Formats: sequence, C-alpha cells, structure tokens
Amino acid sequence: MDFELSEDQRLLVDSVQSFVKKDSPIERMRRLRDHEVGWEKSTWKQMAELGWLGVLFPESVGGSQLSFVEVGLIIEQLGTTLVPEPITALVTAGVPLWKLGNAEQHERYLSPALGGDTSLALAYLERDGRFDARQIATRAEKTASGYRLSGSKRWVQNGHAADHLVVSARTSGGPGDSDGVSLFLLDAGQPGLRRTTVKQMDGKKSAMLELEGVEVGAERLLGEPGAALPALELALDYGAAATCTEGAGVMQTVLMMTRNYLTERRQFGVPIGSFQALQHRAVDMFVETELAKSTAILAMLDVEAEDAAVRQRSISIAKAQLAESGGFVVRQGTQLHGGIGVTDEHDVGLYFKRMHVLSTLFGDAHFHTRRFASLPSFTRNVA
Amino acid sequence: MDFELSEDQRLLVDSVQSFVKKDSPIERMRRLRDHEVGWEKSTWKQMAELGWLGVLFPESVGGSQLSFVEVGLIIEQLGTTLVPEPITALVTAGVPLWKLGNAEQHERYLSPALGGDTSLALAYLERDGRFDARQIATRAEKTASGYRLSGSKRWVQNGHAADHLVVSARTSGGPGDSDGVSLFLLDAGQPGLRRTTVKQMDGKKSAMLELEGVEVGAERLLGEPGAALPALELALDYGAAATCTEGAGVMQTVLMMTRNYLTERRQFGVPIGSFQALQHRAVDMFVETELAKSTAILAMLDVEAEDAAVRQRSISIAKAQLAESGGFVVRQGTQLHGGIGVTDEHDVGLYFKRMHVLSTLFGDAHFHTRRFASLPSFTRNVA
Amino acid sequence: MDISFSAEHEAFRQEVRDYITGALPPELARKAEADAEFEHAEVMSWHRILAQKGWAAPHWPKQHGGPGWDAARRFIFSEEIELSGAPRLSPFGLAMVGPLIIQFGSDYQKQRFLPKILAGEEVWCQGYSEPNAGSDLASLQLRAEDRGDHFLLNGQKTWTTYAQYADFIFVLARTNGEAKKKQEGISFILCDMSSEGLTVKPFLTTGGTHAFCETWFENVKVPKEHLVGELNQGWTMAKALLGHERTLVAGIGISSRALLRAKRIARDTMSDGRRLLDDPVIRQEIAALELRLESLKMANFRAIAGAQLGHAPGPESSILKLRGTEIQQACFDLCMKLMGMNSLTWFNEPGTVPDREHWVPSAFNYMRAATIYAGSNEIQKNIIAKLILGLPSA
Amino acid sequence: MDISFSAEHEAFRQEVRDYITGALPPELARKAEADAEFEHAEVMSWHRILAQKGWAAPHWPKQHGGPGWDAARRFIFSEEIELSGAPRLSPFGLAMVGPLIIQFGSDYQKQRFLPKILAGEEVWCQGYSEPNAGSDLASLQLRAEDRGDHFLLNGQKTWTTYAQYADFIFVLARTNGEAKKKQEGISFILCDMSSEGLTVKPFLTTGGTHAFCETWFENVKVPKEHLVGELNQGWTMAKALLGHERTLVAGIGISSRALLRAKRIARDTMSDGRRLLDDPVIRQEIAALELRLESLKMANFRAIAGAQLGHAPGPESSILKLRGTEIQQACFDLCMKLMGMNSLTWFNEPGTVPDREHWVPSAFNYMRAATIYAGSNEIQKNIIAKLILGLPSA
Repeated sequence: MDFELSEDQRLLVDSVQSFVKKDSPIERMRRLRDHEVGWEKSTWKQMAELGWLGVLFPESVGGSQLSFVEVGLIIEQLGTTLVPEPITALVTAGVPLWKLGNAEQHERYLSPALGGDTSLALAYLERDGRFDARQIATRAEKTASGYRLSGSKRWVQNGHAADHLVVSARTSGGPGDSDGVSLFLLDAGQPGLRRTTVKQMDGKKSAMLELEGVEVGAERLLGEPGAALPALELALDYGAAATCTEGAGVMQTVLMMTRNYLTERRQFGVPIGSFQALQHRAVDMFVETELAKSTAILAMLDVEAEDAAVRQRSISIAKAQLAESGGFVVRQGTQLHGGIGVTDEHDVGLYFKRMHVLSTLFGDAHFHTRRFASLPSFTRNVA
Repeated sequence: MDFELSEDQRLLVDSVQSFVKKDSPIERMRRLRDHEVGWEKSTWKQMAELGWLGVLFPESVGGSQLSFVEVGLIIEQLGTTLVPEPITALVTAGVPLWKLGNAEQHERYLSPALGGDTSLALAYLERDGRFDARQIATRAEKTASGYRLSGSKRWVQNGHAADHLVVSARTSGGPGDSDGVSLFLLDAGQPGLRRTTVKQMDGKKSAMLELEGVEVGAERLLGEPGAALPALELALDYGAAATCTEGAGVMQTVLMMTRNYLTERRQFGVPIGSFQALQHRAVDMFVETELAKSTAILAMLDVEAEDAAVRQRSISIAKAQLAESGGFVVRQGTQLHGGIGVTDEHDVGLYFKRMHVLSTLFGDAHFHTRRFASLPSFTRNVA
Repeated sequence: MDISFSAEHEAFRQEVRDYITGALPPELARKAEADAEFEHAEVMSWHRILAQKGWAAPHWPKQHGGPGWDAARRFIFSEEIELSGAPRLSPFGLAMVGPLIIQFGSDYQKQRFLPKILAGEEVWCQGYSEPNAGSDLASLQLRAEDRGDHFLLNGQKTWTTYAQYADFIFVLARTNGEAKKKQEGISFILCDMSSEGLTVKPFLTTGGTHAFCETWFENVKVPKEHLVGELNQGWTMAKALLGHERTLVAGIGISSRALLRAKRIARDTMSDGRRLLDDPVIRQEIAALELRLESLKMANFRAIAGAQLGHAPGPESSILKLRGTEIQQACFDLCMKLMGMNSLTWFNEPGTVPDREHWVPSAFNYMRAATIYAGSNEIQKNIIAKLILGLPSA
Repeated sequence: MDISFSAEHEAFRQEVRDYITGALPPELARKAEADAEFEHAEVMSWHRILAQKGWAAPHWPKQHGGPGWDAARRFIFSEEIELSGAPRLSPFGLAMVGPLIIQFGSDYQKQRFLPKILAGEEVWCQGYSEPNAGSDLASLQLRAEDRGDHFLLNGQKTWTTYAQYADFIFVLARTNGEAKKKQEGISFILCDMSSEGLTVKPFLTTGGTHAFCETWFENVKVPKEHLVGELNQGWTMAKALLGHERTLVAGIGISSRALLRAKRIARDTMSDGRRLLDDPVIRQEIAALELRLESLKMANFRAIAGAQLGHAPGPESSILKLRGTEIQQACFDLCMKLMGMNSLTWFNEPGTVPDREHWVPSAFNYMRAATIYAGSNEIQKNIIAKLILGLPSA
C-alpha cells in the first residue's frame, strides 16, 4: 500500500498546475464556453507536446504507456480550472480503439489524436438506453463491402468537434443483449452522418448524431463483430474514473474557494467563517472532499484491474461517492457564498454546473449503486 | 379548515395533562418497566372513569363516540410521560370488534374493556409477514361446533396481560391472499393458547402466542368468515394514527427537554445553547416536530375517512413522517445531551427507545412509503 | 377539527382554475406548460389581465382594490397560480411596498402609488442589500442626506432584482449616521428609477436568466414626501413588511408542480426496458419526497387556519420558508436525476430534449437562490433559535 | 501508487484470522457470533490469551513487549479483531496510559506499570471528564494539592468507564489554581483505585449494560512518583495521548461486521413472499451504506499508508472518527430497520428472535455514544475548522 506520488508523477502534477495557472485559468473556460467549439486546437497540440495525451497508450502508437494514474493526476489538476480540452473523450474513444483495433486502425485514428492533430469521441448513448451500453437500437447491417449503420446517438461528448468517432451499433441481437454490440470508426464527414452541436449546461459542447444509412467498409469495424461490449464497458469505466479525478479537482477548488470566502467576507462585524454553523458546514465539505479524493484514487488504480468485477466494483464505489460528495460540496459551496454564489459572474456556479455533469456522465449514483449491488462481491458470505 | 380545539377538547387535554403531571409522571413508567405487567389495573380503571377509554366507541357499548381526534389528543398527552396503559391495544382490538361484532360480542368483550375492567390485544403479526396483515399462515379449520386455530402470533402488544385477544387466522386461501382472513375472539385462558411474555426494548411488554389447536365455538368468529381484512386493516390504521399522536407527544417532550438542557448546561463559560451549530440543530428538531405534529393531525382526522384510499394515503403520510421526524428528533436530542444522554438514568433514552418502537409498530417508513406509492393517488395525472 | 377546505373554498378553487385556463394567452400557456422563463413584458401583460379581473392583489383590502379574500382563498389562489405555471407576478409592488404603503403610507403615497401598482402600470424593485450588508442588513451604508425639501442619496444597492425594468425602487437608507444602534437611523424611502444619478447594471443568474441588478446612487434627489413612515423608523417598516403573507412562502404549488413534472419525466423515460416510474427504487424516492411535501402542506394548512381566525402566525408558520425552499430544491434535484443525460441540456437549445425537460436545468441552477434570498435559511434558523426556542445569544 | 496490501501483509491477515479462530475460547466464540456484550472477566481472559501470544499491545515498541508491527499490520490486526466479534480489549491501559508512560514516564513508572498492563494483570480506567467539564475539559476542578511526598486529591470524575473493575485510574487534576490559562496548572496523575477515600458508582447505559461510572475523590493520597511528566504539564500529556493510533479510530471492522450482519438479516427475513435482500429498495439502501463505508475505508488506507512512511497524520485522518462513528451508527440503524418487529427485542429475552439479532437493539442504543465520547463530533468539527481549514475563531 502506497499513496505517495513518484518523483515523475510529482513533476507531472507540477507541470499541469503551472499550465492551469498560466495558460488556462478559469477565465479561459469562461471565455470558451461562448465559443462554437469550446476548446482550442493550439492548446490541444500543446498538451500533446507536453506528453499528456499519450500517457495511457503504448509507445507503438505514440504514447508513453505509464498508467491511468498519470491520466487521473492530469485530469484532476485540469479540473481545478475546468480546462475544456477533450481528454476524457480521447480516453473513452481511445481505449476501445487501442484494445480492439489493429495496427492500421491505430496508426490512422489513434496516433494522430495522441499527437494532438485530431480529436476523438465515443458515441454510445441512445434515447431509451439511459446509461446502459447494451440498450441500443442503432443497427449495423452487413453489406457487400462492409456495413450500413442506421440509428441515432445522443450526448456524444466532443462529438461536435471530433475528427473521428467510435460508434456502437448492433450487428446482431436486440436492445439489452450483451452479444451483438459492435464498434465502428467513423469520420466526421462520413456521408449520411448528421451531427448537431448542442451547448450543455456546463458550457461544454456535445453532439447529437443521426446515422442515416452510413456506409462503411469492413475495415471500420473494431475487433470481431458483436464482441465489443467488454471493451466498451471498459472504456466507460475509464470515463467514469476520469470524472472522479476531475471531480476531486473541482471539489478541492470549491472547498478552498469557500474557505477563503468565509475568511474574507465580514458580516455583523466579524468574518462569517467565525460562525459555528458555517464552520461545521465547511468541515462537512472538507470531509466529503477527502472521501471523494480517496475513492478517486481507488478508481485510478482499479480501473486497470484485470478482473472486470474488481474494476466495476471500485469504479462504482468511486462514481457513486463522487455524486454524493460532489453534490453536497457544490451545493453547500454555493449556499455559503450567499447571493453572489447564484450569479453567473461568480466562478462557483461554473463548478456547480460541471459537478452535475460529472455526476451524470458514465452513470449516475443510482446506476452505480445498483451495479455495485449486483456484483457477486455484494453477497459474498451472505449466500 | 379548522385546527382549533373545541372547548370540550381543550378541557379534555387539560385533564390529561393534569393526570400525567400528578398521577403518571415519567418516573412511573420508569418504575413500571421492571414490573411483570408494566401497567396498573387501578390506573386503567381510573382512565375508564375519566371517560378516556370509550371516546371512540358508541354509547350502546358504553362509549361516548366522539371521534378519533379525542383519542389522539389523549394519547398525545399520555406520550409526554410514556404512560404505559394499553390504550392503543384497546383501539386496535376494539375497532374490529366494534365494526364486525354483534351485540352479544360487544357486550361480552368490548364493554368490559371500555369500563376499565378488562384489557384487549390484537394478534395479527407472524414471522414471515413483516407488516402485512395478509401474510399469515395461522389456520382456522372448521369443526363441527366452530373452529380449530393453529399457528403462532408475534409481538402482540398487551398480549401478555389482555383478558381477551382478537386473533387473525385464515379460514381459506394462502399467505398474501386478501380473501380468507378471519378474526376470532379468544380468552386469555383458552386451552391450547400458550402466551410468552416478552420485555421489549421500550420497557413495555408484549406476548408471543402459540395456538396449538385452539378449539372455539362459532360465536367467537367476528363477522363473516374470510371477510375480516378490511376491518383489520382499518384497525391497523387506527393503530398507526395512535402512534403518530403518541409520537407527537414524545417529540415535543424531547424538543423541550433538549432546549432546556441547552439553556442550562454551561461549557466554555457560556450556555451551550449559545453555540450556533447546536442552535441550528435544535431548530431542525423544532421543524421536524412541527411537521410531525401537522401530519399527526392529518392522521387523526383522516383515519375516519369513508374512502379507504384517502385514509390509507393520509395514514401513510403521517406514519412515514413520524419515522423520519421522530428518528431525527430523538437522535439529535440524545446527541445534544452529550454523555448523560446515553445513560439509563436520563429520561431522554426512554423517549429514544419508545420512538423507535412507535416508528416500527403498524408499519415502518419503508412499508408506508411503498403503500403510499401504490395508491392510485400517486399516479393521478400521470397515467 | 376539520382538515378540508369548505365546499365554498373548493368551488373557489375551481373558479380560479377555470379562470386561469381561459384567461392565460396561448403563448403564455405554451411557455407555462414548459415552465419556461417568462419575459418581463409577458409577466406584466398577465398582471394587467389579472388586474382587470380584480385579482392582481389578493391580499390588499377591498377599499384599495383587493378582492377581499380570506387567508384560505389567498392560499388557494397562490397555489393554483403556481400549479398552473402561469407567470408569478413581481412581488415588489404588490406584495411588499404596496401593503406597507397601505399600512403606513401617507394619503399622497396611497393615491400616487397604489393604483399604478395595482394596474401594473408602474413596476417596483427592492433596494435592501448592499455589498457589505447582506445577512447583516442593519449595517447598510446608503446615505440619504436631508436637504430641506429632498433627500440626497449616495451609495449602492445590490440584488435589486428586476431593477432594469423598474419605475420605482424602495430603499432602506441611513438618515442618521450617529444612532446608537445600527438598526436606528435608517429610513424607508421610495425613489424614482429615472432619477438623475441613478444607474443600474443587470447581471445573469446561474440559471442563465436576468434577475439581479446592482444599482448605484450618485447624488440622487428624492422628494421628502417619498419617505414612508417616520424618519429613522425604516427598520420598523422593514419588519412590518416581512410580516405580510407569511402563509404563502412555502411554495407548495411550485413544489407540487415540479413533482408532477418529475413523475411525468419518470413515466416517459425508459431504463432497462421499463418506465423509470416502475423502477421500485425510483418510485420510492419520488414517494419519499412527496410525503415530505404533503407534511409541509399540512403545516401550511395549520398556518392558514390560524390566519383565517386572525391569529398571529404560530410556530408552524416559521418553518414554511425553511422547509419549503429545501423541498423546492429537492424537487428540481429529482427532476434532474430522472432526466439522466438529458439533464445536461441548456434552455437555449430547443428540441434537444422533450419540452417538459427543457427549462429544468436552468431552474435547477437558479433554484439554489431559494435558500439564500429573503433571509437566508441560516438567518431564519438564527431567528427561530432565538425567538421561538428562546436559546441564549452567543 | 498501490492500493493493495502487500502479499506479506495479506499473509499476516490470514495468520491473525487463523489465530483468532483457534485461540478464542468456545464460550467467547459463541458470544462473538451473536455480538453479545462480554463480561469484564471474559475480556480480561482474552487479554491474557493475546498477551501470551505477544499481541496484546500491537502499538507498543518491541522493547516494552510490543510485537513490532508496522502501521498496516496494526490496522489489519485491529480490523480482524473487530470483524471476528472477539472482545475488544480495554483501551485505557494498552492504548492510552501505556503509550504515554512509554513516551513520558519515569523508569519507575515504566517498570511498575507497563508489564502488568501488558499481561492484563492490572486494569486501568480514565479520569478526564467531570460533571462541569465535558467538552470543555480544561475547566476541570479535581484538585491535587501538593503535600510534600504526596498529592491530596479532592473532587469528582465522571464517565470513568469500567472504573468498577479498575485497579488504577489516570486523572487530569488541577495542581495550580492560579494559572493564567485554564489549560495550564493541570497535571497527569496515576492513582490506585483501592486508595482510601475513593468511591465508585457504576451506572447503566441506554444499552442496558454497565460501562460508565462516577468516581469521587475525598482526601485521596497519591505518591509523588505517580505524576507523569512535569508538574502542571498535564495538558501536554493529554494532547500527546490523543495523538496515538489515530488511524484505528474509524472502526472499519466494526461497521463491516455490522453490515454483514445486516445483509444476513435481510437474507433471512421474508417480506411480501420474498427475501428482504431481494427487495430492490432495501438492496439499494444496503448498497448505499456499503459504498460509504468503502469510501471511508479508502480514506483510512491513505492514513495508514502515510503512517507506514512515518508521516504525521494528514487531513484525511481527521475525518476518520467523524465519519467512522456516523457510519457505525448507520449500520446499526439499518440492522434495526431490517429486523422489523424483531427490533423491539431486548437482550435479556433470549430465544425471542434469532441469535444474530439478539443484541442489536442494545448496541443500537449504546452506539449513540460513539458520536459523543472521545471528543464529541461537534468538538471534532470545531478542531478541524480551526486547525485544518484555518477558519477564524468566534
């Protein structure tokens, strides 16, 4: 057991901290939320050059294959100023591409993204699917030369800007079946693919996709037909782990912002942080932040567990805790700021919104609590 | 809409208040919890003479048939010092006896109880039934002259001391069926009836019953065979309403006890009630007490609603609120008393225990929330 | 005791409901259905419709143009408006300064201001808080110097909601800087928003809509006859104003409407191949919240019944704002949860999600203000601790 | 980073588990299975068994008879004891005064007291709180007058848990009534319980078991060599004592065991014709609590890993007592809820309910003390607010 950062990891954290301070303070996110894309290619390239995009992936595709811990540390720090570049989208689309893709697919789709020249997105959510990757109606019919995809996808994070999209579709079976889920690689400009950009509550953008008989060659299929669900679920757990670490950064920031406000704001002739009821509320924020930071570590480490049940258990613990702790911290952070906390001018509202999005992406507390309770570990020694 | 007490009701409340102050302060309950029976016949008779036992029942059987509001007001005040006499047991056993019984049964079983000469108990719970009156395995087989009852009943409030017991048994159907539930009148000394007295957490006593082929005549059946469930469920709602009003008395007492302690207890040179965090906790106790008092009124009034769905909805609201508010109030009341709150010597622990029992009797929050959600009113305008 | 509204009151409820259905213009009805944010002009058009009916100011006495309703009717009317989703009228004229002028205003003030408030011809806003006087309102700094026939106002007010639309603002201003206690030396003054030296800067809420403003006063002249009550008695005025209609602050109708919305979202959302409403865990969660709301409703009924009899507000009324705002927030939290990914939507993206869900995230965000404005819930608790529980001061 | 215990540590865990299974006498094992309250004599017999194994004082240095375990092993040992339901040894000698004597005691004290604490031959209790000095411990009044070769003690201590069984008590006493600050002028003194003038009155907890006592001192003589540390430095001693083993206060094993108990109750309880464990609402509720416990466990692991490296306790360790005690209470609340009517039972009625449920109501009641003793959670929050968040004093 060891929670110390290595020297390299510490240097990495330092470099991200200095980046957010200098190159991407919260004002940048505030500016970019009114921007059509919401993030900047130049910054994306800069991140690639800093080596941040490839940490998870093998050297053969241009990465440095450290571990998800490094990804998590980067995302946590980026979360402190809500840096908008689509790293989590890169991870969630990149993981199945890496795991299922062949060398040619890696070279064509993954390497350019790790180099900061392109960006990726994972399209898996549908209207009646809620958070379940198996509940999809999009179909991929076999054609002479490949597949024809028909259906629609919702809330594709970075889907509006991605150069390439990893899209789930059924090659067999019906909604809810585990078998028959396949993943395809689409270009942004693929004929028959219609993308609608949507501005989200948190100021980020995503896309709604309509697949109107999109024709692709067989080389766009990732792995074996119908066998992509495990890699897709792995990708979603990576996404969940990423939201947990970003959430830790958000919570720590809101905690300190609130603490500082309590110290500076005076009412009744004293700092309001001297009022015991507010002190105890701040302590509860602190406690929740520490709990969520602790489970974010669990998520970072166990997302790479070999046993899928171990991975799912840890991710569900962390994601459910994120929702509970994060919801509490941003609500109380807002409340303790009083009136200015509910103005758009104050930063706390930006974190409030982002935390809701993080709590929802890749499964909310209800979803993860249920998943946790359905794993064999839940009834160990009880059967 | 009118929540004022009538002049008569106010006089009634005054008389109960003066009784608990003079004749049954909390010390009496403390003394009687080590007593074999746990309550006193002389006091029971006194209550009958004060006219408190008959308020719900018609004059023909020796009551004054006012309304349940009067019963509720009496029980609320008795709750302030945890008076142990079995009024709620009288109500729950008396209601089906009244509704289903014939004149002879009334005269033989109900009137003596209202006169304070006997006491009653309702036996309906079984091991696998949880709070559901339909989930019973006890059987009443038809014999030449009547019925033979076999099975067991649990947690019969006042079952250890009652002279007569109203017992549910199946004359047809199986566990979970609505039809086939019948109610029988048994004497305490009925051959084949084995009673085991159990001391409860709250210091009261109840009984576990074994019915080992108890033979009774047909005149012991209440109403038509197999048709008793509606009256039984009505009785349980009366019981639930009674716990809500008793709970209101408990909460109000714990609130004031805590408020007084906060005012008197000094630490750090000041009354601890001047600490804002404790003040706000006390305010939350106050809020919960007011909510529970409000829904106790709802329960008192609507328990007599003609439409069973209206009655069930209101009772479930009140009972679920009792559990939530009551649990909060006694937990915080204990916490705010600090160390002495967890000693047996201090009274707050007696109220803590009783509140748990009240929250559980006649269905806990989980049971009542589910019942509430299963009523047609829950999906009105949603279907 | 009787828990139900009388037959007369139930008939009145039906009358109000029918009236709203008939009188609400189609465009407003469409917005109401989606719980969309209304434009100020839309709110005022609804105000004028209600005013023609004589229902704009339910709690004003008859001689000033009120409908002469009892407390139960006022509650029913308020609940039905909330339930309908129709615009809620701006409270600053109708519910705040209007009743105060009726109680303490001069004849001139009554004649000059009340008819135009009632008719919706003049819009009011409130100037209480300042950057350094929020919860600690008595520390306010806006100066009103006595210049013979007028006051000269200098300073700043914040959270002057809807000041950008307002014709008048009522302010608490310091008229005596040397009073012993901070609460003394404050006056209640009415000020024309078109006055020279008065500037307004609106800003956005976290819900993305305009509500708050900051308002600056630089040598703003206000005629002496715009002082309400006595000089330096502004604190008394402010307290009197707070006492009005304390039985309507729970927002029962707002929560009921949001809860019905939650149920409908759950009905129309699929999860695991079934309706979310049929997921036992979700159903229990909705039910638990509805139970809390029903409990609060009962506490509110107690308060109304007391008001019907002309009693002073009892302890049960002090909990209405506290729990009412918490439950309002919980209702919107629940809607967001049920919406799942759709809760990521923002109101300027029509068509992305069903109309019913379209404005929920904006409301969810702005709803955080409910436990802050009109005396934060922390301040409410301080007051209850002292005034009702009698706990000692720190 | 690495979240798991090393293979060595896992092997150690197995060793501990096997040892407990083998060493716990059958009668204790039966009680453990039911989570029954142990008699004092039973606890001490288990103490002596562990002492023979060399495991009675996991956190004592080797030269004083400790096993020389690292922080992880100490956590594992503590968790396994908690999980097994075996008696938890009285902390007053082993975990409190023992380590303090090791750190600050004289050679005489070390030789006189430590071996008998370790062997379980002498039992200790704690004399800190007084009727008027609970949370405000520094206000304590027990006087210790200097009488040359001895102190003369007069006054009263309360919450002297297990004083009825104790051979010695350690007290904080006032040795200088004229110190400027209350915290000054206090000394840490060891006192023989058989001293003349010392009387003990045990009383019941709400759980129906004996734990607390009140202890009176009337001209009790204590030899000077029983002063630990310097005269008037008792406050420093008390703070040092608090710093010991802060990674074991979350009670992870206690909660884990209670949660497993809850699941088994849910498995064996029928409702609506199915196992309660298969009721989706119940299952979600159990899972939600387990998730919280797992989160706390992770925070605890962080604290242990820090201690392994010899770091001072970080912020994560300060939350362990706070959330740990809340979760312990929640686990017993849950057991009670699942038991339904069986939760009305009391421990002196064997056979009424399954053995597994028999002691739950008693524990449920007494568990309320967890958020009160060892520095109430309110005091913990005051400390975190000041020391970690740096919030200003009132």
